[in-house]
Amino acid sequence: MTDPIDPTVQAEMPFAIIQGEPLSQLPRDLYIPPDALEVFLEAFEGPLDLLLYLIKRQNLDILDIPIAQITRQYMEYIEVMKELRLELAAEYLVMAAMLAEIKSRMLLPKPPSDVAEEADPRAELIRRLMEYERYKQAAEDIDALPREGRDVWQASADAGERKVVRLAAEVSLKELLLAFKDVLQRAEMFQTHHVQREPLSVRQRMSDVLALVQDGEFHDFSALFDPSEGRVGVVVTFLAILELLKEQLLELVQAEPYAPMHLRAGRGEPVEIDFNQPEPDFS
Amino acid sequence: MNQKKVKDIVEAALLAAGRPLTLDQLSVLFSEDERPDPQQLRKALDQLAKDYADRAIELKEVGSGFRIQVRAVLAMWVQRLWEERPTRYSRALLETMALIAYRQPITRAEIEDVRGVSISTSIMKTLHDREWIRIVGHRDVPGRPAMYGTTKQFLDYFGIKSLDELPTLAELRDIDAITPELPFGDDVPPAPAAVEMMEEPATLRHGEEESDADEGKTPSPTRH
Amino acid sequence: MNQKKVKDIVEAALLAAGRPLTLDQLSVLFSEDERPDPQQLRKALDQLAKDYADRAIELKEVGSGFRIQVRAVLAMWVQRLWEERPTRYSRALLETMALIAYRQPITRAEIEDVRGVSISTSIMKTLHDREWIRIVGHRDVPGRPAMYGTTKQFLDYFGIKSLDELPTLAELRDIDAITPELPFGDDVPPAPAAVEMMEEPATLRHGEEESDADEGKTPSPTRH
Repeated sequence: MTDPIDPTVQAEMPFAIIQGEPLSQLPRDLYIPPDALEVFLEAFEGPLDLLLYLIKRQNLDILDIPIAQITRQYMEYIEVMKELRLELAAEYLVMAAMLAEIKSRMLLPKPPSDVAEEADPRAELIRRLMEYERYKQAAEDIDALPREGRDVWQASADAGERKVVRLAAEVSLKELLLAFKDVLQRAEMFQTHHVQREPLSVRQRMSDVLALVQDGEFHDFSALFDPSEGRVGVVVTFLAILELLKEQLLELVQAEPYAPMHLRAGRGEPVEIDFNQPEPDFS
Repeated sequence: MNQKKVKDIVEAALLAAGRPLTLDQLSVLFSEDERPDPQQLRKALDQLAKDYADRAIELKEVGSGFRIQVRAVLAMWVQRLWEERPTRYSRALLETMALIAYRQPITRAEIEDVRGVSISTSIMKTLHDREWIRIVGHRDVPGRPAMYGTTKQFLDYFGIKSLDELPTLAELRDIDAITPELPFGDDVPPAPAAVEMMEEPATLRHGEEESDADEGKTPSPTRH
Repeated sequence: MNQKKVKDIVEAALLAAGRPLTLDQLSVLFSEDERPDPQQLRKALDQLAKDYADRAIELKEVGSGFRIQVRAVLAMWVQRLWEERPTRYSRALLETMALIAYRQPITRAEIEDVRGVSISTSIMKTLHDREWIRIVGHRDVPGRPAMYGTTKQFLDYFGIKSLDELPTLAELRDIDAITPELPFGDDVPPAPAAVEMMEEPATLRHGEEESDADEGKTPSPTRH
């Protein structure tokens, strides 16, 4: 593949560019596989990656690294990199030091009694190599998954114009009641309430009656009552009308005693009849 | 390349592109040695159209080429894809709504009095648009402010027959205790109740089965 | 509503949406009185999958729902629809992504620890911009570094339903199996030819160790 590699994700590559440097400059005894140049150009993902490369290229078991040999090869690569004046990430030098230390510990003669117990000096390095290798492999596996836009595509069909509709919010009755409770508490209405019986249906009926008379016309008083609602319904309407009259939202007109009464929306004019009743007592 | 493969590639391309493709655009998808002639491409398109005869989609030739489109008969369902999720109502809106329900007819100024803050016009507009409130009259004071009341739609939405079914102020103080008896708590309001205005609230109040729900409903202080 | 109609609506919606849809999202396309139960929806999806068996497309469940996608076997033709080649990601990015996917929640320092090199900020930015990773919390150590995890978009992009479907992670081999190295054993100038070296490990790695290595696959990725 000759696909361009996303440039934004390449910044950390330490050996990224080697141009026109002849291979003959490399030390003679450096282990160079036939496709080494290609690998050089590909660059490594860090010292662990380089070490893994050295191990894999020689088909060595990661659990049995000939440390002196690998160390020398590693150092030779580092030298080449330096010769080629490539900027070397600090991690490579840290690894070089670590390898040198392991190598020297391997060379120390061990007291015979301790042979079995003492941890192999290579253990930590091997652990890190194996751990890195797992994720290196996992990255390749993920890269091989069928990917949207490369291997598979979301299928879509034309569905005409998209008319975006905004839906109304859902509210539960409990939410509404809790809101009311809060606002009443804030207004300290609980303290000032009179205990009187005013079914909410009267309030609702007040709205209904008011809405009815909004046309500004006179309405026959008796027409506001619906006998089919039964006695309770008639009482509710009556209470609503009384309350509206008291609040001067309704105007009651009667031409003469016992003549039909008419109602219309209040107009701020003096109430035409003497509405000299006690406050409605709903209880 | 066999005809089935040509058809598959044509279908794949049309669905992956999500836009109309011309015969030329389809043709260049094939490398030179396998490229079908225009006749073969036409045939593949014909076969696709036939494959779709009993499906949700159809092949259509439009100005800019061939496209696969969803059948118009399914538009009413597909349209729901573009419905936007509603935002939740604000506390201010709910309080305003509650005050209108309990204290109707009530003017905006009166609501503001109780709440102690002014009400934004958008709240009143939302409640109107939702058809939960209506103007039921005008208060006879300077400016003749509108008075608001609830609507039938309001009752339907909250699944109550009349405002009587709302708890009284006294009960509100102990709202959590009465919750189980009323259709609260449901995030989605219950199905609208039957259209029965004021049908004998008294019997409900005294009926035995309903006694739990309706007890304490009688003292209903709402005025000052 | 009959099963055929349910299937048609599901197919129409999946193709019209142009993105994966969940069962819930499919369900709300139907009005309440015609809404199929989840079982019916599942059945419709199964039928669709079967319908597509011999077609250019397939039904796939990914992180954020079901999607109809063009089959990978047709990629080489479909790719030609676009002039741009699909983005290739660097090994550094993919390895970082793998560590986040398998080891989440994980901090940047922990990723660097395993990879043995520092991670450029541009890699983290790319992963964020693509919405493949997100900050899922902060490690309770000095500096409170961010911990990263994967997103649904990551699953969608790589065509898997959940992290369980990630390729299995190789098992760590037992570190105690290190072959003891004799002191001075490799001090002899080695630099053997490649061919010679290739034969040696086979003899070293025989018997039990070999089978260990071959079975070194865990059933599931390490996750928290």
